[in-house]
Amino acid sequence: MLELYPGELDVDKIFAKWRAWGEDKNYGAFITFVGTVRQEDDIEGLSFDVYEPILRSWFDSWQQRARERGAVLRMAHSIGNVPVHTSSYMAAVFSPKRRVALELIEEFVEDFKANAPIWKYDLKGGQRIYARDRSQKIEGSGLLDNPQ
Amino acid sequence: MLELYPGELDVDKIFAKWRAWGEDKNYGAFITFVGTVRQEDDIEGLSFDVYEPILRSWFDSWQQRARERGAVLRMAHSIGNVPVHTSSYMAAVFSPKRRVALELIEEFVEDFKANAPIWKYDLKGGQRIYARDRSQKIEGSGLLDNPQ
Amino acid sequence: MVRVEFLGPIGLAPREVEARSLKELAKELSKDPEVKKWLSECAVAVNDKIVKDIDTPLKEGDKVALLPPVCGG
Amino acid sequence: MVRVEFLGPIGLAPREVEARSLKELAKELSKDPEVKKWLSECAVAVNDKIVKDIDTPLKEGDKVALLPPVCGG
Repeated sequence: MLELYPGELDVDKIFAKWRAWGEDKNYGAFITFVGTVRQEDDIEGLSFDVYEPILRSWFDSWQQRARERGAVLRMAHSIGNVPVHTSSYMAAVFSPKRRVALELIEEFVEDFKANAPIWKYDLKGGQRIYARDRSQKIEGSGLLDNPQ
Repeated sequence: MLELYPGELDVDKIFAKWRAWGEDKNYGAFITFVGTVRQEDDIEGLSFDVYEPILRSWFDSWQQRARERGAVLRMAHSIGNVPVHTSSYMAAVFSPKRRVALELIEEFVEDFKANAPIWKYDLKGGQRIYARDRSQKIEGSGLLDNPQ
Repeated sequence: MVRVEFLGPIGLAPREVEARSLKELAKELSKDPEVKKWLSECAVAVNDKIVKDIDTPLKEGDKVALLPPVCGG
Repeated sequence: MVRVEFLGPIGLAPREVEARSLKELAKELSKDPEVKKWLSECAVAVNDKIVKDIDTPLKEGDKVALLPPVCGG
Protein backbone atom coordinates (compact mmCIF):
# COMPACT_ATOMS: atom_id res chain seq x y z
CA MET A 1 0.00 0.00 0.00
CA LEU A 2 3.13 2.22 0.01
CA GLU A 3 4.55 2.87 -3.43
CA LEU A 4 7.81 4.63 -4.26
CA TYR A 5 8.56 5.84 -7.78
CA PRO A 6 11.65 7.38 -9.38
CA GLY A 7 10.74 10.92 -10.53
CA GLU A 8 7.27 12.46 -10.74
CA LEU A 9 4.11 10.45 -10.13
CA ASP A 10 1.71 9.44 -12.90
CA VAL A 11 -1.21 10.78 -10.88
CA ASP A 12 -4.10 9.70 -13.12
CA LYS A 13 -2.75 6.18 -13.41
CA ILE A 14 -2.18 5.77 -9.68
CA PHE A 15 -5.61 7.24 -8.91
CA ALA A 16 -7.32 4.86 -11.34
CA LYS A 17 -5.41 1.88 -9.95
CA TRP A 18 -6.35 2.73 -6.37
CA ARG A 19 -9.98 3.39 -7.24
CA ALA A 20 -10.26 0.10 -9.13
CA TRP A 21 -8.72 -1.72 -6.17
CA GLY A 22 -11.37 -0.25 -3.87
CA GLU A 23 -14.42 -0.56 -6.09
CA ASP A 24 -15.60 -4.02 -5.06
CA LYS A 25 -14.79 -3.59 -1.35
CA ASN A 26 -17.88 -1.63 -0.34
CA TYR A 27 -16.14 1.55 0.80
CA GLY A 28 -18.52 4.50 0.71
CA ALA A 29 -15.82 7.17 0.89
CA PHE A 30 -12.52 7.50 -0.98
CA ILE A 31 -10.39 10.58 -0.45
CA THR A 32 -7.14 11.38 -2.19
CA PHE A 33 -4.57 14.06 -1.51
CA VAL A 34 -2.17 15.06 -4.30
CA GLY A 35 0.87 17.22 -3.60
CA THR A 36 2.24 19.11 -6.60
CA VAL A 37 5.49 21.06 -6.93
CA ARG A 38 4.79 24.78 -7.02
CA GLN A 39 6.69 27.28 -9.11
CA GLU A 40 8.32 29.60 -6.59
CA ASP A 41 11.74 31.13 -5.93
CA ASP A 42 12.88 30.27 -9.47
CA ILE A 43 13.21 26.59 -8.72
CA GLU A 44 13.25 24.08 -11.58
CA GLY A 45 11.77 21.42 -9.34
CA LEU A 46 12.26 19.55 -6.09
CA SER A 47 14.26 16.46 -5.28
CA PHE A 48 13.67 13.89 -2.56
CA ASP A 49 15.67 11.42 -0.53
CA VAL A 50 13.65 8.68 1.14
CA TYR A 51 14.79 6.34 3.90
CA GLU A 52 12.64 3.37 3.05
CA PRO A 53 12.96 1.09 6.12
CA ILE A 54 11.66 3.70 8.56
CA LEU A 55 9.15 5.08 6.05
CA ARG A 56 7.66 1.58 5.76
CA SER A 57 7.38 1.05 9.50
CA TRP A 58 5.90 4.54 9.94
CA PHE A 59 3.36 3.76 7.21
CA ASP A 60 2.57 0.31 8.64
CA SER A 61 1.76 1.80 12.04
CA TRP A 62 -0.65 4.23 10.35
CA GLN A 63 -2.19 1.37 8.38
CA GLN A 64 -2.83 -0.39 11.68
CA ARG A 65 -4.49 2.71 13.13
CA ALA A 66 -6.65 3.06 10.02
CA ARG A 67 -7.65 -0.61 10.13
CA GLU A 68 -8.89 -0.20 13.70
CA ARG A 69 -11.32 2.39 12.31
CA GLY A 70 -12.38 0.20 9.39
CA ALA A 71 -10.33 2.17 6.87
CA VAL A 72 -7.41 1.55 4.54
CA LEU A 73 -4.59 3.95 3.62
CA ARG A 74 -2.55 4.14 0.44
CA MET A 75 0.40 6.33 -0.36
CA ALA A 76 2.78 7.04 -3.23
CA HIS A 77 5.92 9.19 -3.16
CA SER A 78 8.66 10.19 -5.53
CA ILE A 79 12.37 9.54 -5.11
CA GLY A 80 14.79 11.91 -6.87
CA ASN A 81 13.88 14.83 -9.10
CA VAL A 82 10.34 16.11 -9.64
CA PRO A 83 9.80 19.06 -12.03
CA VAL A 84 7.64 22.09 -11.24
CA HIS A 85 3.89 21.48 -11.81
CA THR A 86 4.21 17.73 -11.48
CA SER A 87 3.37 15.68 -8.40
CA SER A 88 5.57 14.02 -5.80
CA TYR A 89 3.07 12.80 -3.21
CA MET A 90 -0.29 11.04 -3.13
CA ALA A 91 -2.20 9.73 -0.13
CA ALA A 92 -5.60 8.07 0.02
CA VAL A 93 -8.12 6.81 2.52
CA PHE A 94 -10.86 4.30 1.81
CA SER A 95 -13.51 3.98 4.50
CA PRO A 96 -17.10 2.79 4.87
CA LYS A 97 -18.26 6.27 5.97
CA ARG A 98 -17.18 9.80 5.21
CA ARG A 99 -16.39 11.01 8.77
CA VAL A 100 -13.53 8.55 9.31
CA ALA A 101 -12.14 9.28 5.84
CA LEU A 102 -12.17 13.05 6.37
CA GLU A 103 -10.52 12.77 9.78
CA LEU A 104 -7.90 10.22 8.72
CA ILE A 105 -6.70 12.03 5.60
CA GLU A 106 -6.00 15.11 7.67
CA GLU A 107 -4.26 13.28 10.53
CA PHE A 108 -2.26 11.14 8.12
CA VAL A 109 -1.07 13.98 5.87
CA GLU A 110 -0.10 16.16 8.84
CA ASP A 111 1.84 13.37 10.54
CA PHE A 112 3.46 12.55 7.21
CA LYS A 113 4.78 16.10 7.03
CA ALA A 114 6.13 15.93 10.58
CA ASN A 115 7.57 12.43 10.76
CA ALA A 116 8.03 10.62 7.45
CA PRO A 117 11.80 10.18 6.82
CA ILE A 118 11.93 12.10 3.56
CA TRP A 119 14.25 15.00 2.75
CA LYS A 120 13.44 17.74 0.30
CA TYR A 121 15.84 19.73 -1.88
CA ASP A 122 15.25 22.67 -4.18
CA LEU A 123 16.58 22.25 -7.70
CA LYS A 124 17.98 25.61 -8.66
CA GLY A 125 20.59 26.49 -11.25
CA GLY A 126 21.50 22.81 -11.52
CA GLN A 127 22.15 22.61 -7.76
CA ARG A 128 20.37 20.42 -5.19
CA ILE A 129 19.84 22.58 -2.08
CA TYR A 130 18.47 21.10 1.18
CA ALA A 131 15.19 22.84 2.07
CA ARG A 132 16.24 23.28 5.68
CA ASP A 133 13.89 26.16 6.48
CA ARG A 134 10.78 24.20 5.38
CA SER A 135 11.84 21.02 7.20
CA GLN A 136 10.68 19.86 10.60
CA LYS A 137 12.65 18.11 13.33
CA ILE A 138 11.31 14.62 13.97
CA GLU A 139 9.92 14.22 17.49
CA GLY A 140 12.77 13.28 19.79
CA SER A 141 15.43 15.13 17.82
CA GLY A 142 18.54 16.35 19.65
CA LEU A 143 18.87 13.15 21.70
CA LEU A 144 22.60 12.87 21.02
CA ASP A 145 23.37 16.54 21.66
CA ASN A 146 25.26 17.19 24.91
CA PRO A 147 24.08 14.08 26.81
CA GLN A 148 24.60 14.33 30.59
CA MET B 1 -17.28 23.99 -11.67
CA LEU B 2 -20.50 22.12 -10.78
CA GLU B 3 -21.24 19.18 -13.04
CA LEU B 4 -24.40 17.08 -13.08
CA TYR B 5 -24.53 13.74 -14.87
CA PRO B 6 -27.35 11.28 -15.56
CA GLY B 7 -26.50 7.99 -13.77
CA GLU B 8 -23.21 7.01 -12.16
CA LEU B 9 -20.07 9.13 -12.47
CA ASP B 10 -17.10 8.16 -14.62
CA VAL B 11 -14.77 8.82 -11.70
CA ASP B 12 -11.41 8.29 -13.42
CA LYS B 13 -12.39 10.54 -16.32
CA ILE B 14 -13.66 13.35 -14.08
CA PHE B 15 -10.59 13.09 -11.85
CA ALA B 16 -8.24 13.28 -14.85
CA LYS B 17 -10.14 16.23 -16.28
CA TRP B 18 -10.01 18.16 -13.00
CA ARG B 19 -6.34 17.36 -12.43
CA ALA B 20 -5.43 18.49 -15.94
CA TRP B 21 -7.38 21.71 -15.42
CA GLY B 22 -5.36 22.42 -12.27
CA GLU B 23 -1.92 21.38 -13.44
CA ASP B 24 -0.70 24.70 -14.84
CA LYS B 25 -2.28 26.86 -12.10
CA ASN B 26 0.39 26.39 -9.43
CA TYR B 27 -1.80 24.71 -6.82
CA GLY B 28 0.29 22.70 -4.38
CA ALA B 29 -2.59 20.66 -2.96
CA PHE B 30 -5.45 18.88 -4.72
CA ILE B 31 -7.88 16.85 -2.65
CA THR B 32 -10.77 14.81 -3.99
CA PHE B 33 -13.64 13.13 -2.19
CA VAL B 34 -15.50 10.30 -3.96
CA GLY B 35 -18.78 8.95 -2.60
CA THR B 36 -19.67 5.43 -3.69
CA VAL B 37 -22.95 3.53 -3.25
CA ARG B 38 -22.54 0.83 -0.62
CA GLN B 39 -24.19 -2.58 -0.77
CA GLU B 40 -26.47 -2.67 2.26
CA ASP B 41 -30.07 -3.59 3.08
CA ASP B 42 -30.41 -5.48 -0.21
CA ILE B 43 -30.57 -2.31 -2.29
CA GLU B 44 -29.81 -2.46 -6.02
CA GLY B 45 -28.62 1.12 -5.95
CA LEU B 46 -29.60 4.66 -5.05
CA SER B 47 -31.46 7.29 -7.01
CA PHE B 48 -31.24 11.06 -6.75
CA ASP B 49 -33.40 14.09 -7.42
CA VAL B 50 -31.53 17.38 -7.71
CA TYR B 51 -33.01 20.87 -7.61
CA GLU B 52 -30.50 22.62 -9.79
CA PRO B 53 -31.22 26.35 -9.26
CA ILE B 54 -30.67 26.21 -5.50
CA LEU B 55 -27.83 23.71 -5.82
CA ARG B 56 -26.03 26.16 -8.11
CA SER B 57 -26.47 29.13 -5.80
CA TRP B 58 -25.42 27.00 -2.79
CA PHE B 59 -22.31 25.92 -4.75
CA ASP B 60 -21.54 29.46 -5.94
CA SER B 61 -21.56 30.76 -2.37
CA TRP B 62 -19.07 28.04 -1.41
CA GLN B 63 -16.92 28.89 -4.42
CA GLN B 64 -16.83 32.47 -3.18
CA ARG B 65 -15.74 31.34 0.31
CA ALA B 66 -13.04 29.14 -1.23
CA ARG B 67 -11.78 31.97 -3.44
CA GLU B 68 -11.33 34.21 -0.40
CA ARG B 69 -8.89 31.59 0.88
CA GLY B 70 -7.08 31.26 -2.46
CA ALA B 71 -8.74 27.94 -3.29
CA VAL B 72 -11.08 26.55 -5.95
CA LEU B 73 -13.83 23.97 -5.51
CA ARG B 74 -15.19 21.49 -8.02
CA MET B 75 -18.10 19.11 -7.68
CA ALA B 76 -19.90 16.45 -9.69
CA HIS B 77 -23.15 14.69 -8.81
CA SER B 78 -25.44 12.11 -10.35
CA ILE B 79 -29.10 12.59 -11.24
CA GLY B 80 -31.27 9.45 -11.33
CA ASN B 81 -30.19 5.88 -10.73
CA VAL B 82 -26.72 4.88 -9.51
CA PRO B 83 -25.96 1.16 -9.06
CA VAL B 84 -24.26 -0.33 -6.00
CA HIS B 85 -20.43 0.01 -6.06
CA THR B 86 -20.50 2.94 -8.46
CA SER B 87 -20.13 6.60 -7.52
CA SER B 88 -22.67 9.40 -7.29
CA TYR B 89 -20.64 12.25 -5.81
CA MET B 90 -17.24 13.85 -6.26
CA ALA B 91 -15.89 17.00 -4.68
CA ALA B 92 -12.46 18.58 -5.01
CA VAL B 93 -10.40 21.41 -3.62
CA PHE B 94 -7.37 22.97 -5.26
CA SER B 95 -5.30 25.25 -3.09
CA PRO B 96 -1.78 26.66 -2.92
CA LYS B 97 -1.14 25.00 0.46
CA ARG B 98 -2.36 21.82 2.14
CA ARG B 99 -3.94 23.31 5.30
CA VAL B 100 -6.63 25.23 3.43
CA ALA B 101 -7.35 22.22 1.21
CA LEU B 102 -7.73 19.85 4.17
CA GLU B 103 -10.00 22.25 6.03
CA LEU B 104 -12.14 23.16 3.03
CA ILE B 105 -12.82 19.63 1.83
CA GLU B 106 -14.17 18.75 5.26
CA GLU B 107 -16.31 21.88 5.65
CA PHE B 108 -17.61 21.63 2.09
CA VAL B 109 -18.55 17.94 2.22
CA GLU B 110 -20.27 18.31 5.60
CA ASP B 111 -22.28 21.34 4.50
CA PHE B 112 -23.13 19.54 1.26
CA LYS B 113 -24.68 16.73 3.32
CA ALA B 114 -26.69 19.19 5.41
CA ASN B 115 -27.83 21.74 2.85
CA ALA B 116 -27.48 20.74 -0.81
CA PRO B 117 -30.97 20.33 -2.32
CA ILE B 118 -30.61 16.69 -3.32
CA TRP B 119 -32.97 13.85 -2.36
CA LYS B 120 -31.91 10.24 -2.05
CA TYR B 121 -33.98 7.12 -2.72
CA ASP B 122 -33.17 3.46 -2.20
CA LEU B 123 -33.70 1.24 -5.22
CA LYS B 124 -35.15 -1.97 -3.86
CA GLY B 125 -37.26 -4.59 -5.63
CA GLY B 126 -37.80 -2.18 -8.50
CA GLN B 127 -39.16 0.49 -6.15
CA ARG B 128 -37.77 3.98 -5.47
CA ILE B 129 -38.05 4.59 -1.70
CA TYR B 130 -37.25 8.01 -0.17
CA ALA B 131 -34.38 7.61 2.31
CA ARG B 132 -36.18 9.70 4.93
CA ASP B 133 -34.28 8.34 7.94
CA ARG B 134 -30.86 9.26 6.45
CA SER B 135 -32.00 12.72 5.34
CA GLN B 136 -31.47 16.00 7.17
CA LYS B 137 -33.80 18.94 7.48
CA ILE B 138 -32.34 22.03 5.83
CA GLU B 139 -31.65 24.85 8.28
CA GLY B 140 -34.83 26.88 8.69
CA SER B 141 -37.19 23.97 8.02
CA GLY B 142 -40.69 24.09 9.49
CA LEU B 143 -41.16 27.79 8.69
CA LEU B 144 -44.64 27.24 7.24
CA ASP B 145 -45.82 24.94 10.05
CA ASN B 146 -48.37 26.57 12.38
CA PRO B 147 -47.36 30.21 11.83
CA GLN B 148 -48.66 32.56 14.53
CA MET C 1 -51.12 34.28 -7.48
CA VAL C 2 -47.82 32.57 -6.58
CA ARG C 3 -46.61 29.26 -7.93
CA VAL C 4 -45.82 26.62 -5.32
CA GLU C 5 -43.50 23.72 -6.19
CA PHE C 6 -43.14 20.58 -4.10
CA LEU C 7 -39.61 19.25 -4.51
CA GLY C 8 -38.13 15.76 -4.31
CA PRO C 9 -40.19 13.09 -2.58
CA ILE C 10 -43.27 15.22 -1.87
CA GLY C 11 -44.59 14.13 -5.24
CA LEU C 12 -47.34 16.71 -5.71
CA ALA C 13 -47.95 18.77 -8.84
CA PRO C 14 -47.14 22.50 -8.67
CA ARG C 15 -50.10 24.69 -7.82
CA GLU C 16 -51.10 28.37 -8.04
CA VAL C 17 -52.08 29.92 -4.71
CA GLU C 18 -53.42 33.37 -3.77
CA ALA C 19 -51.14 34.76 -1.03
CA ARG C 20 -49.44 38.08 -0.29
CA SER C 21 -46.99 36.71 2.32
CA LEU C 22 -45.53 33.42 3.44
CA LYS C 23 -47.85 33.55 6.45
CA GLU C 24 -50.88 33.70 4.19
CA LEU C 25 -49.45 30.93 2.04
CA ALA C 26 -48.88 28.77 5.12
CA LYS C 27 -52.55 29.12 6.05
CA GLU C 28 -53.66 28.14 2.56
CA LEU C 29 -51.33 25.15 2.33
CA SER C 30 -52.35 23.91 5.79
CA LYS C 31 -55.85 23.27 4.48
CA ASP C 32 -54.59 20.35 2.38
CA PRO C 33 -53.63 17.38 4.61
CA GLU C 34 -51.35 16.01 1.86
CA VAL C 35 -49.29 19.22 2.02
CA LYS C 36 -49.80 19.94 5.73
CA LYS C 37 -47.94 16.77 6.79
CA TRP C 38 -44.77 17.97 5.04
CA LEU C 39 -44.72 21.51 6.41
CA SER C 40 -42.94 20.78 9.69
CA GLU C 41 -39.92 19.34 7.89
CA CYS C 42 -39.65 21.52 4.81
CA ALA C 43 -37.43 24.51 4.19
CA VAL C 44 -38.87 27.24 1.99
CA ALA C 45 -37.34 29.06 -0.99
CA VAL C 46 -38.81 32.15 -2.62
CA ASN C 47 -37.57 32.59 -6.19
CA ASP C 48 -34.89 29.97 -5.49
CA LYS C 49 -33.56 31.65 -2.35
CA ILE C 50 -34.01 29.97 1.03
CA VAL C 51 -35.92 32.28 3.39
CA LYS C 52 -36.31 32.11 7.16
CA ASP C 53 -38.80 34.93 7.82
CA ILE C 54 -42.49 34.00 7.87
CA ASP C 55 -43.37 37.64 7.16
CA THR C 56 -41.60 37.58 3.79
CA PRO C 57 -43.96 39.32 1.36
CA LEU C 58 -45.01 37.59 -1.87
CA LYS C 59 -45.94 39.27 -5.14
CA GLU C 60 -47.70 38.15 -8.27
CA GLY C 61 -45.66 35.51 -10.12
CA ASP C 62 -43.29 34.61 -7.26
CA LYS C 63 -42.13 31.01 -7.14
CA VAL C 64 -42.18 29.30 -3.77
CA ALA C 65 -40.48 25.91 -3.36
CA LEU C 66 -40.85 23.47 -0.47
CA LEU C 67 -37.67 21.49 0.23
CA PRO C 68 -38.04 18.33 2.31
CA PRO C 69 -35.06 16.78 4.21
CA VAL C 70 -32.04 16.29 1.95
CA CYS C 71 -29.36 13.65 1.54
CA GLY C 72 -26.89 14.16 -1.25
CA GLY C 73 -23.76 12.14 -1.93
CA MET D 1 31.34 -1.80 16.84
CA VAL D 2 28.09 -0.20 15.65
CA ARG D 3 27.46 1.17 12.19
CA VAL D 4 26.36 4.81 12.03
CA GLU D 5 24.51 6.11 8.97
CA PHE D 6 23.97 9.78 8.20
CA LEU D 7 20.73 10.18 6.30
CA GLY D 8 19.52 12.73 3.77
CA PRO D 9 21.38 16.01 3.55
CA ILE D 10 24.07 15.21 6.14
CA GLY D 11 26.11 13.79 3.30
CA LEU D 12 28.71 11.85 5.28
CA ALA D 13 29.79 8.27 4.61
CA PRO D 14 28.67 5.63 7.12
CA ARG D 15 31.18 4.86 9.84
CA GLU D 16 31.93 2.14 12.40
CA VAL D 17 32.06 3.36 16.01
CA GLU D 18 32.90 1.63 19.28
CA ALA D 19 30.00 2.30 21.68
CA ARG D 20 27.93 0.27 24.13
CA SER D 21 25.14 2.81 24.54
CA LEU D 22 23.75 5.85 22.77
CA LYS D 23 25.37 8.02 25.44
CA GLU D 24 28.79 6.61 24.57
CA LEU D 25 28.04 7.03 20.88
CA ALA D 26 27.03 10.66 21.43
CA LYS D 27 30.41 11.35 23.08
CA GLU D 28 32.26 9.76 20.18
CA LEU D 29 30.28 11.57 17.49
CA SER D 30 30.68 14.94 19.27
CA LYS D 31 34.41 14.78 18.64
CA ASP D 32 33.86 15.36 14.91
CA PRO D 33 32.69 18.95 14.26
CA GLU D 34 31.15 17.87 10.93
CA VAL D 35 28.86 15.49 12.83
CA LYS D 36 28.51 17.54 16.01
CA LYS D 37 26.76 20.40 14.22
CA TRP D 38 23.91 18.06 13.15
CA LEU D 39 23.29 16.44 16.54
CA SER D 40 20.94 19.06 17.97
CA GLU D 41 18.49 18.62 15.13
CA CYS D 42 18.70 14.91 14.40
CA ALA D 43 16.41 12.14 15.56
CA VAL D 44 18.04 8.77 16.17
CA ALA D 45 17.03 5.29 15.03
CA VAL D 46 18.54 2.06 16.29
CA ASN D 47 18.02 -0.80 13.84
CA ASP D 48 15.48 1.36 12.00
CA LYS D 49 13.41 2.16 15.06
CA ILE D 50 13.28 5.74 16.38
CA VAL D 51 14.50 5.85 20.00
CA LYS D 52 14.11 8.57 22.61
CA ASP D 53 16.17 7.18 25.51
CA ILE D 54 19.82 8.22 25.65
CA ASP D 55 20.55 5.14 27.82
CA THR D 56 19.50 2.76 25.05
CA PRO D 57 22.17 0.02 25.03
CA LEU D 58 23.98 -0.84 21.81
CA LYS D 59 25.41 -4.20 20.85
CA GLU D 60 27.88 -5.40 18.24
CA GLY D 61 26.46 -4.92 14.73
CA ASP D 62 23.66 -2.51 15.64
CA LYS D 63 22.78 0.06 13.02
CA VAL D 64 22.29 3.63 14.22
CA ALA D 65 20.80 6.23 11.85
CA LEU D 66 20.76 10.00 12.27
CA LEU D 67 17.69 11.64 10.77
CA PRO D 68 17.87 15.40 10.14
CA PRO D 69 14.71 17.56 9.80
CA VAL D 70 12.27 16.12 7.27
CA CYS D 71 9.97 17.53 4.64
CA GLY D 72 8.07 15.04 2.53
CA GLY D 73 5.34 15.75 0.05
